[in-house]
Amino acid sequence: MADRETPVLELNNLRKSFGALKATDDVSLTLRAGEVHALIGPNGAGKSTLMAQISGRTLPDAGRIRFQGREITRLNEVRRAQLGLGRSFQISSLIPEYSARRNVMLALQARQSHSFRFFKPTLWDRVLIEGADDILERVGLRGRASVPSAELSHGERRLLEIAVALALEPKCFLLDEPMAGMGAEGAGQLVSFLRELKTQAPILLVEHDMDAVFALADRLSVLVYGRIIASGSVEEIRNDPQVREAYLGDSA
Amino acid sequence: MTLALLFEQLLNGLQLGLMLFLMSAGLTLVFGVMGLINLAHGSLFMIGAFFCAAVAAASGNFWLGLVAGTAAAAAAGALIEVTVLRRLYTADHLDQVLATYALILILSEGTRIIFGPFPLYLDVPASLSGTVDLGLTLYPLYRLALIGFGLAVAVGLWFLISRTRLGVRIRAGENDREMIAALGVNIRALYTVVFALGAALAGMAGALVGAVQAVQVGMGEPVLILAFVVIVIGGIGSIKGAMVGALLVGVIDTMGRFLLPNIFATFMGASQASSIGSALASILIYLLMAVVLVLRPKGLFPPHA
Amino acid sequence: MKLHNTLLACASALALSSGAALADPVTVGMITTLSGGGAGLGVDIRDGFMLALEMDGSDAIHLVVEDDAQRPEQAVQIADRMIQSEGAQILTGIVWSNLAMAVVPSVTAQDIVYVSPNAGPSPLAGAMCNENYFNAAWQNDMLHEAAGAYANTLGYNDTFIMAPNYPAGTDALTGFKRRFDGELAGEIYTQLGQTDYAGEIAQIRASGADSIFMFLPGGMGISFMRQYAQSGVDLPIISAAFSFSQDMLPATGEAALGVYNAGQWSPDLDNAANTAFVAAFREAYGRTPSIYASQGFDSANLILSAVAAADIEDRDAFRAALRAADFTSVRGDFAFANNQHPIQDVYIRQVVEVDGEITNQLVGLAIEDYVDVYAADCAMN
Amino acid sequence: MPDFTKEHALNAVIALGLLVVPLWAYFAGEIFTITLFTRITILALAGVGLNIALGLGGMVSFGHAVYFGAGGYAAGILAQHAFNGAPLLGLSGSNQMLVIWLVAMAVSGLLAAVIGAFSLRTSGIFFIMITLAFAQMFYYFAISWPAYGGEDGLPIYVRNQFPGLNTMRPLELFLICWGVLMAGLALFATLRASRFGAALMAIRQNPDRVASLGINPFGIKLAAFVISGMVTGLAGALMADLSRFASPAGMAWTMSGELIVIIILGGTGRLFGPVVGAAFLVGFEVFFGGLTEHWKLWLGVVLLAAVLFGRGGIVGLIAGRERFG
Repeated sequence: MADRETPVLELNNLRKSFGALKATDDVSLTLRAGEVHALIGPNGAGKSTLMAQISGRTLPDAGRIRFQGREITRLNEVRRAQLGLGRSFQISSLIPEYSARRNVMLALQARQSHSFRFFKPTLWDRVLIEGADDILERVGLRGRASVPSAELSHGERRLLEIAVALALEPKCFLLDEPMAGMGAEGAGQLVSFLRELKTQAPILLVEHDMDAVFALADRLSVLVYGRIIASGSVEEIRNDPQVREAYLGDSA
Repeated sequence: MTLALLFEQLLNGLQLGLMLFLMSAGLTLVFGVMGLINLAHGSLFMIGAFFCAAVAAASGNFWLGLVAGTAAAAAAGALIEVTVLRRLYTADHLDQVLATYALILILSEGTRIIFGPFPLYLDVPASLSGTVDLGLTLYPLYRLALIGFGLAVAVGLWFLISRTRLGVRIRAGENDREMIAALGVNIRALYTVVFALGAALAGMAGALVGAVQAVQVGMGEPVLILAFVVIVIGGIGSIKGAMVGALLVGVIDTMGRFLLPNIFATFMGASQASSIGSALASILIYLLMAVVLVLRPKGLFPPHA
Repeated sequence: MKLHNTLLACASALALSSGAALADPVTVGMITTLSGGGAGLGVDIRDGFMLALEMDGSDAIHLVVEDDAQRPEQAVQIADRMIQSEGAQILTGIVWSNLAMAVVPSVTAQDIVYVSPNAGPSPLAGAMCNENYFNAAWQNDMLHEAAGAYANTLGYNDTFIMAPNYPAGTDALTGFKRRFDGELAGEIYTQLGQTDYAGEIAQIRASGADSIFMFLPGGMGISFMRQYAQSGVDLPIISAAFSFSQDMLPATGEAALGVYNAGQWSPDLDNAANTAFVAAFREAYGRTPSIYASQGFDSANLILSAVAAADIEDRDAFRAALRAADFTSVRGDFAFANNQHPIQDVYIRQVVEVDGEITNQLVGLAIEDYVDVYAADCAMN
Repeated sequence: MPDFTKEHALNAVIALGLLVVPLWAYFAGEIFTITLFTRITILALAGVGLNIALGLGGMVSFGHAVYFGAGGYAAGILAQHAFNGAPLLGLSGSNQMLVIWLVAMAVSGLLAAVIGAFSLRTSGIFFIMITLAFAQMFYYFAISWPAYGGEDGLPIYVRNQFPGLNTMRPLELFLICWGVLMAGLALFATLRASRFGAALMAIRQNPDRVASLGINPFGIKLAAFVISGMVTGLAGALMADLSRFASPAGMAWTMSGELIVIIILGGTGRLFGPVVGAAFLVGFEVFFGGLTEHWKLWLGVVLLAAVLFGRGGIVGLIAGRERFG
């Protein structure tokens, strides 16, 4: 585990505009080892844009991103993923025709960075198969391993997203609304699972489900119109008048 | 090499470019609005030429033929849109390629059955035959008319799209399909009209070009491929891009064919230079396309998504 | 198909036992172009060939005709099918040199006889000449050489020459230059299948030439002539018969009037066989025969003469019968050189309008008893 | 390990049928049937090549004819230099099929690498048009460059040789082509089952997802595109030997269209899809071509029906949808 003092992920003064719209406006943020840092904010606050910049899908106009002390601002998505940024998607984004098991196997193969193997059949590859089944067991999808992901229920797909993120054994998880579309029971299970997950690597969590956020987060940042208006512990944020006015007031 | 020759070649390039624009405009419009890649666009060009030649021969009037060719292509376009293509707007590009490839086979063989295996020839209308003195050089009046005609259609198209109700809907369709359906525009009818408009432009180009060339089955495909190059260069979905791309392709192709052999002749034998020069000239526009793609992968004027 | 083959097998067994006297037909496969821009040539070759069979009246030849659509790979396939499935022993009909180059060498290597009614690519006349290959038309260079020779006669001194950029085009310009003594005002190669000649016409206009030699076969020639007529350039044109044959003249129209073109045959060529041929062709098909029709007609008569004289199964005898060329050609004197290509006279024709029909008329003799230059490279004698 | 499915049974029947019919034809004296089946195997191999790019990787290349044509020219040019003894880039030509195959694959692979490097920067409709345009560029170059026949194409006077066999005999040539097709199919099956194939097929379905896993879609796609071009190029070399002719028409856009048709009719991404598609296309041409000269019209109608109503091609129709384990 990395030194507790250096943040695993560090954003400095990130800016991104689309025309006149400032989607990301001078955002700085850190994610430390062993914590869950939740990013909240109303719809259209720029959370997805920010996540895209962290994962490398889009590049910021200005500012810097460091990952494990290394400058990654200009690296593309593939390189960042290879360094250990594990991302799940807001909208389930799996390989639709692949079974749950193959989705996880693909992630395992990606982690081992051995995709240029032309001859050995994966379906006989015990390392991949058993590894995938172990992970599916952990998220509770073992029984659904051979079902194509397109045929899984919405909640199961969210779990599979987590399983894929797990398989990458990332140095940090970027989870984009993992609770979306889960029933109350499923959400509860997921919360306890994520609590266990953060011992493996820190989590940057974007989430609308406030119960889950307050249950999981060690720290919170509130994003409104592309700016972080407050950052701190759950208690601090609950009591921050600016947040109450700008955000919690809205949602109440 | 004289100024007169350069000037005449420039006019030739311009004329080729404007005819390519008529082809490309429909192709790019159909892609921009419906997201459809239509390989059978060249067949509509051919249909326009055949109907023009047949009607002009029967009536002795070229202009009647031109109207008939344009109308026949528009009708054929509307027909294939309603019967086949409408089902393919949401399909992937592969299905579109295959279906429109099948349409080429059907339309080409159908034309062969109706008009026979021999080429038809269409005379330049008497009022436009002969040459005009442009000072620097003599130039065929008909080709000059083609330039004027192409420019007029381009202006008309610009007016249609930027200044009329139909144009507003077309532009809306390019940006957001659900939106205009929600606004109560009959989107099916709109698509048929747009497709028929593109087909009419292709048919008109076929009829106009038919009077200087042979009208035969298969005449559409070389033009189709040039039109692809044009819209890839210009940016798929952009009318402005189609115009710029068409003029670039027309002028560069014409100039390349004439200048390259001359350039090569300065350092090698005349027949060798001519032979190698024209071999290279034939790939010049594809090289242009590759260069544009390296610099601007979405073409020169990508329409905003 | 099976039954058909068995019948053929029986027939040939019979032929072996009883000799050629028993009139079982020899299967002749005709691969020619019946669709696309070059269809006119193939149709005329076929019609001329069939007319000869009809006039002969015997059942000595069973003709199978297929369209190659001017595609070499298609022609190769048809040749395979005709030999392997139809049992053809003689092939003929190919219009285009590139198709001939694709088909002929492998066909002759299988000991099948090939009689060319049109194409005469130089390798087949020279180093690659073959005892099974007979050319009843001309070697490719011949008409262009004749045009070059006659351009001297006409006093042309500064000629602009052009042809499509493909081997037959290169050969055409080489052939013309071989006999032409004047200067060249320009030499350009166009794209094969090109339909727009505005650029070339502009260069001709600027070149200050006194005349034009061009070789643009099929639809290319029609397109060029029609555009040329509209261009305001008015230089005399000399060419080979290919762009001014009877099948193309109606489409080219008045634009072609006055053009000189070289050919080994003309509808008004004065000999009895030709007069009969032209009359019979007009009667049968309602149009004036083209040079291609005359070549198809001659090819058929050449084959008929050999089939009558020898058994096809005895290849040596059959080849000797073909080599004798014991038939009356509509072009007048006809004999084979050592490379089994014709020795013949080449005339100059001019496009004229007679009784409302645009046609060719003889104006002179360009070369007498022509033998192509490649014959020297042919090992046969 | 995957179970023995209906598709496996179908594949076995096709592979054997493809072998048995020409053997029967040989003893029945139906030589032309052998030639037809040789054509089928070669077109199928070309289709197997395209199937790697299009079926597995979802890359709709509308310019695969360029590799087919290039393979043919490799065979034609090497054979010509072997025939006339003129050196080629300082080396001698060759009339050995094994040498020619290697060269054909190298040349078409190199072409695919260059074209792919440009074209794979784009996707969707751009990719389709750009591959088409690049193929046209090489096509026009081939027809206007007179050194190797230009528009006339390049005849191969004597079929190239294969150790121990007489390639001039139709059956022996067929057996060579059948063997190469089986090898091509084995390559396809192996690739599809490999880690590489897993990544490639995933990229077809969701390239963004694959990138977020840390796999570079461009690299995988380019590699697949090159392998695809090589297999199609090999088929081109065989076709040149079958017709004893290397043709620029092999590079024409209609050939690219035909290859796509073969794959879609047979079943996109299915192992034996191209074989079934090629057999259908050749059979259709022979049968309907004998009935009417307008058979292409009917081919168009069948194709249209296949797109509008028949998903999954003939293999899909018989063996059902494909499942990925």
